[in-house]
Amino acid sequence: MKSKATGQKSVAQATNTRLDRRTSLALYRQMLVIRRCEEQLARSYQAGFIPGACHTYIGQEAVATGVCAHLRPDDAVFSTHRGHGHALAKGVSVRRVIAELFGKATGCSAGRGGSMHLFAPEVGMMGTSGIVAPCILQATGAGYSFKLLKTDRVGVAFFGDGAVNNGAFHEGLNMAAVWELPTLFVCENNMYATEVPFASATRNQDVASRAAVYGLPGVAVDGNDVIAVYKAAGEAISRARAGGGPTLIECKTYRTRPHAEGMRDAGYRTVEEIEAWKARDPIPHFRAHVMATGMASEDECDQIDAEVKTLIEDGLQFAMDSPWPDPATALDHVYSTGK
Amino acid sequence: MKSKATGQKSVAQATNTRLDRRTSLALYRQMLVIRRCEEQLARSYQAGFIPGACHTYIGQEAVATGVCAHLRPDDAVFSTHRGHGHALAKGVSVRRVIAELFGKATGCSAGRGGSMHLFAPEVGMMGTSGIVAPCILQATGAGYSFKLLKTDRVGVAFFGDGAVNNGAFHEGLNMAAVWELPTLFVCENNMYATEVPFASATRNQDVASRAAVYGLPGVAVDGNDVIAVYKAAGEAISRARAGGGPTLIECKTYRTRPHAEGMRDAGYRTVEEIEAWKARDPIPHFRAHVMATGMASEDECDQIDAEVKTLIEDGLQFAMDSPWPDPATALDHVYSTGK
Amino acid sequence: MRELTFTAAAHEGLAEEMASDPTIFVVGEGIGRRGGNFNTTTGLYDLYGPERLRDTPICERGFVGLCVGAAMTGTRPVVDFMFIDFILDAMGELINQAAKMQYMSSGRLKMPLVLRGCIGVGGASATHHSGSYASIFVHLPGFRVVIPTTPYDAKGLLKTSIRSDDPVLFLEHKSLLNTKGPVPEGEYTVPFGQASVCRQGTDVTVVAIALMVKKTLEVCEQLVQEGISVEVIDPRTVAPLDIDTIIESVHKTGRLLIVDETFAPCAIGAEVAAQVMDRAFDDLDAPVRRLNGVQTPVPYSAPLEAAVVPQPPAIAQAIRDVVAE
Amino acid sequence: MRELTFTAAAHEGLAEEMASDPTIFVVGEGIGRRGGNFNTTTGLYDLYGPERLRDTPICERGFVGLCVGAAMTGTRPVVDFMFIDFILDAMGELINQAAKMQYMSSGRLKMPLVLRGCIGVGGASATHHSGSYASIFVHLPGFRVVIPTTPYDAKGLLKTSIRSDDPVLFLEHKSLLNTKGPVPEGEYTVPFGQASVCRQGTDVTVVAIALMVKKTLEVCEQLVQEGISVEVIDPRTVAPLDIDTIIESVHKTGRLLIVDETFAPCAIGAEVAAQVMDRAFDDLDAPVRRLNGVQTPVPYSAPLEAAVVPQPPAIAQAIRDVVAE
Ligand SMILES: Cc1ncc(C[n+]2csc(CCOP(=O)(O)OP(=O)(O)O)c2C)c(N)n1
Ligand SMILES: Cc1ncc(C[n+]2csc(CCOP(=O)(O)OP(=O)(O)O)c2C)c(N)n1
Ligand SMILES: [Mg+2]
Ligand SMILES: [Mg+2]
Repeated sequence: MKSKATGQKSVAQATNTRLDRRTSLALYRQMLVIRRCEEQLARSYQAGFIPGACHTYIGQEAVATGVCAHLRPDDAVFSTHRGHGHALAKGVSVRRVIAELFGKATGCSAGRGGSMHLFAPEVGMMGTSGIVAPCILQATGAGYSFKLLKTDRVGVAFFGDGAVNNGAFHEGLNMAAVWELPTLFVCENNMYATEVPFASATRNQDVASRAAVYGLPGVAVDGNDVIAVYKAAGEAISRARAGGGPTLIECKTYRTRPHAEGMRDAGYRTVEEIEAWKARDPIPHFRAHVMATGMASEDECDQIDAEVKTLIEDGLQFAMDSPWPDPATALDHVYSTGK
Repeated sequence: MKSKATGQKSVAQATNTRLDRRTSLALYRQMLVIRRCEEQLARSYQAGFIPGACHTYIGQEAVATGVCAHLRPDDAVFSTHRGHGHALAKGVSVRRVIAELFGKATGCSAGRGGSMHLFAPEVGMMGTSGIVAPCILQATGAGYSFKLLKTDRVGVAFFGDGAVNNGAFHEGLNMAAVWELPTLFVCENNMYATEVPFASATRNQDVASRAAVYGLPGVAVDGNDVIAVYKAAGEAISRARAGGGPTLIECKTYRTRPHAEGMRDAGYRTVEEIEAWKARDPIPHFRAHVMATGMASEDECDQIDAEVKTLIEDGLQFAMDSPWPDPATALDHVYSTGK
Repeated sequence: MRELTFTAAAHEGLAEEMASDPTIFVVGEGIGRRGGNFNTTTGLYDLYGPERLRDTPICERGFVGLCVGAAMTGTRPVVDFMFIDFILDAMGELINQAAKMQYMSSGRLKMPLVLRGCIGVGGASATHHSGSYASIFVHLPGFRVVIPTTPYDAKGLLKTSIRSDDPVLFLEHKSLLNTKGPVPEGEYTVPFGQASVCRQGTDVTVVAIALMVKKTLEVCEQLVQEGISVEVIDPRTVAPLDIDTIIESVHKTGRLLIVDETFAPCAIGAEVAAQVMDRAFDDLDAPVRRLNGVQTPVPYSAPLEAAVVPQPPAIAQAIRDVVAE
Repeated sequence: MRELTFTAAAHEGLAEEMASDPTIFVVGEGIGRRGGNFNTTTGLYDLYGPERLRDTPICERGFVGLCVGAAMTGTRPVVDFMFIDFILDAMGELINQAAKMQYMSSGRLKMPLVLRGCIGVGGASATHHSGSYASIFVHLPGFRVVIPTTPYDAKGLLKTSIRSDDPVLFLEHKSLLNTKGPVPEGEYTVPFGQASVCRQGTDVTVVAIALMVKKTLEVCEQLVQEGISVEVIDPRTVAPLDIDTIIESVHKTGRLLIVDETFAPCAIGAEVAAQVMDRAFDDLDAPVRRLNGVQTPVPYSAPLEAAVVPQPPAIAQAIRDVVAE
């Protein structure tokens, strides 16, 4: 069993690890797609195009990016209310994400879901959820299927610190450990559940340490360091594919925007804290790393930035132009038989 | 925080601790009352006087006895399907326990409950439960009340190893720890949940070790050693009364009869295992200790045995003679207003 | 009389009860300093601190179970679910524990437990934040189920709920929270089991639930123009249900429609229909009709969301249809 | 034809399906080597091992959530709850997750999930082992609810349940488990949504649920002596509900009684009554009546237990009363 200490050591290693150019640029690009898409969604929310909730992933992009870089379309991701980043990183197009938040028929959930219900099983995005914690159990179940079916596919749950004190965490991790399921548990510990600090919800804020209780490896990584996440997830996913069972990865990170658009940003946390984390923004940090290591020039990075800008503009236009769902379809697919 | 190691040391200490004569005889008597009452219930079950389930506590008497010896009637105990021993130790009379299992109007639940629903709030027996695990949360809630009401009362949950992998364990212990509630969690680890071995339900069978995860003290004791249980519970309850918060005590013990009367005893466990534990029977062991330490002579012990025998015979006769509940009362007390 | 919003009126009820009874405490996520996602507890933390305004981890089952134990031992918990959808993880603690403790203890235990949260379809809340679930708690013994629709009732019924020794579901439709209405200054309560006849009429009785009361009242004037006089009844509490008031009205009108945005099967409308048939069959000039939301999870997008719950034109049409029979 | 018990017939159905589809697995407590508290899986562990007969920790929410995820990813879980009462901790996973996945994914996901367990009052099981809860799942969209009453139906409907891509509640009344009945040797299934007319009659229709089918049939001969001819309908699946068969019968008899041991409010009886009134008002010669268990937790002691559910004399009397109106 890997100890937390080992896990932390692997962070240190990770930042020294050099990824190849191709991987690096892909990670950079993916984080930027998420960031720009979220920024666009925040603007669209303010402009009134998003009728429901909108929880952005800004500040946490390194997590989804670093983990999903190892996943294939037939691996299964189960996510939360803060799931845009997971969906994008798992391969859902910007078009279909924006269109979904707009409530359009072309959205990845055909307008049925919005921000908290992004479904694209064709690329292994098995859904985000408006309820905290079920994703943990469902990813465990995906692991169960993949083991029973004798494949090397993996199930991945993304969840916040808020889910850690929920019974589903306890039950899910225990079952995954005792049955050695190919499941990856990714906790994005951003220190708050809405406005309630993690510190007031538990005496033990060290999430990775909890893995040992169930008998699975627990690793804590800097969730704002995409290389660290990439490295830890890579190890865990290889182990899972090889039959080595589940892993818990705690990514220590921060959301720099309010819990949801339209909510207040501070009050429950200090402006200094927010600023300190903004200074640790995973994207410029990694961009600088990419350039410093000579993997890409500033021009090349700018080029990616421009492509991403176009991609988001295209996605927005697509969402704007898309039709509304037909009310006559409101009753479709409640049952498998159609009725 | 007390470590598990400390906890185990306190076991060792405990067996060397000499209790006073009065306490010792009370513990002996209490264990014997439970044992003889259970034996009677088993016989009555076979004779057809108990229409529903009957889960005996035989082999585990030291746990309820050692813990409840420290409790006052205004402390609150919440228990499980295997709760006869807890009820008796908390002060419910043999008469009312036997009558309840017989389904008589004079039973502690007026015949409404049977084996799995023993209620006597007037002595702090807040109920046994046919559902595994809610007792953990309810005892946490009692702790919440007692703290809010600024009393020194404590809430106590008894539960089996089977409840440990349930989300209620996780949620309850976390809340009790973070809010420092006067609650005692007593896990009776008898190694099986019905016929499923604890070893196949989790990779971590060391229940006491789990306390650290939530930031509360965890202690493992020999649950067949009433002195060890008495000592550990005493410390934990004093701490709780003094505002020092909750404790988890794991009592390693064994049920020597089937899960419930009428079920098979072996098949899922070996006869050797059962016999080995029978050899560790808490009652003769403690009787020998009492005599060896000169606290009571064999005659005095025999005298207690005889009193207990009479008590059980009286309880049985009482149950036999008691009336059935009046069907016209079946709808009473669904609501506080009576309607 | 002064006007308050539904939220402000309910808040006042909670604040008054907490001031007079120190054994009341509230648990929920963000109900401490934050004052609640729906401003249910604004300002109370400053008065009463964390023990009585307890921010919880996200463990609905856990804190409901805790509150069950607390209610058994001398305190009076109020669970603030924010959205009532989050109650589902706590169903075991409610159905098998809270609802049965008084019965199993032959009344020696009480269960003063309030379970409050927002219900209803609206505002693109999507399928995990649009539930109601009232009918489930009506089905099962042991619960009181309160669905106020005016600020006056919100305050008066919340006070009654907090004082009740039974587990009470207090369900607040999110589209009613900002509606205003008269609320007197002084102390008052509204009892359980008394329906309110919101509008007198002679041709047809409409029993409407939650937001549907407002939507039904909106179409009544139009129907008067058409010569249809509608009596509108808001049960206010669906357990206990004031069936007498409904039957009295049906005795007068001979026709009954139940409008409820939740799912039809085995719901309040079916229960009212069955009871009215049972007790007033001969009064009925036409079959009792129901108008419900459609049998599907609640979708997000506006055109879909609007299609799954009764809208005023559909309500008006359903009333016309019942009258035409 | 050979006779099997209800349990043996259902077991055969499960065994056949597991033999033909390796993606089916069962989870539950003691369903591995032990073969299930109610012998639901006897012998299957030896054939298929722990991965397909999975003994679980006592974490109903957890293993139901696991099965939801499994059903989304290519396998076909069967959850064996032993007693259906234990389903309550998993309500969130069922109502908000299992029942909504197909809808939210516009049919791209399937949810082949069977939830089986024993229901019903009897044998001094007391309040935590006597529940039914069918009406809750009928109320909510997304579920199939199956309540077989004969060995033939138990096998045929379990096979249909396992093959269904919807979440199915498969509810087995514990007092029916040992009843015997004919079961053919060869392959067959029983479709959802087809009621069975267990007894033909002309004076009154009785729709009975679960054990009440048997109890009702027991009194029919006596009633014939009294000149009352009873038609007894067993819906077999209550979601979907075969209302057409019921209405056809009421068209003939003009009278309807629903007998269900579970709580009356917002239950299947109310739904049947409301639908029959809605669609066959003019056929009714008397109001539809319901006979249900009383609205209380289930007590343990025999005299109390017998008092809370309909017994044959009460059923006979309710039938006489409906006919007399
Ligand atoms: C079961 C449940 N309870 C409450 C909520 C309301 N809620 C939505 S998000 C949230 C906080 C989640 O915090 P965390 O898991 O840390 O994720 P983060 O928002 O920080 O990404 C809460 C309480 C919910 N969605 N589900
Ligand atoms: C929630 C729930 N699931 C399943 C059961 C069925 N059941 C009754 S006792 C039991 C085993 C309990 O084991 P444990 O907690 O170790 O207590 P023990 O019987 O060993 O004293 C089970 C599974 C139940 N009562 N409640
Ligand atoms: Mg968080
Ligand atoms: Mg055990």
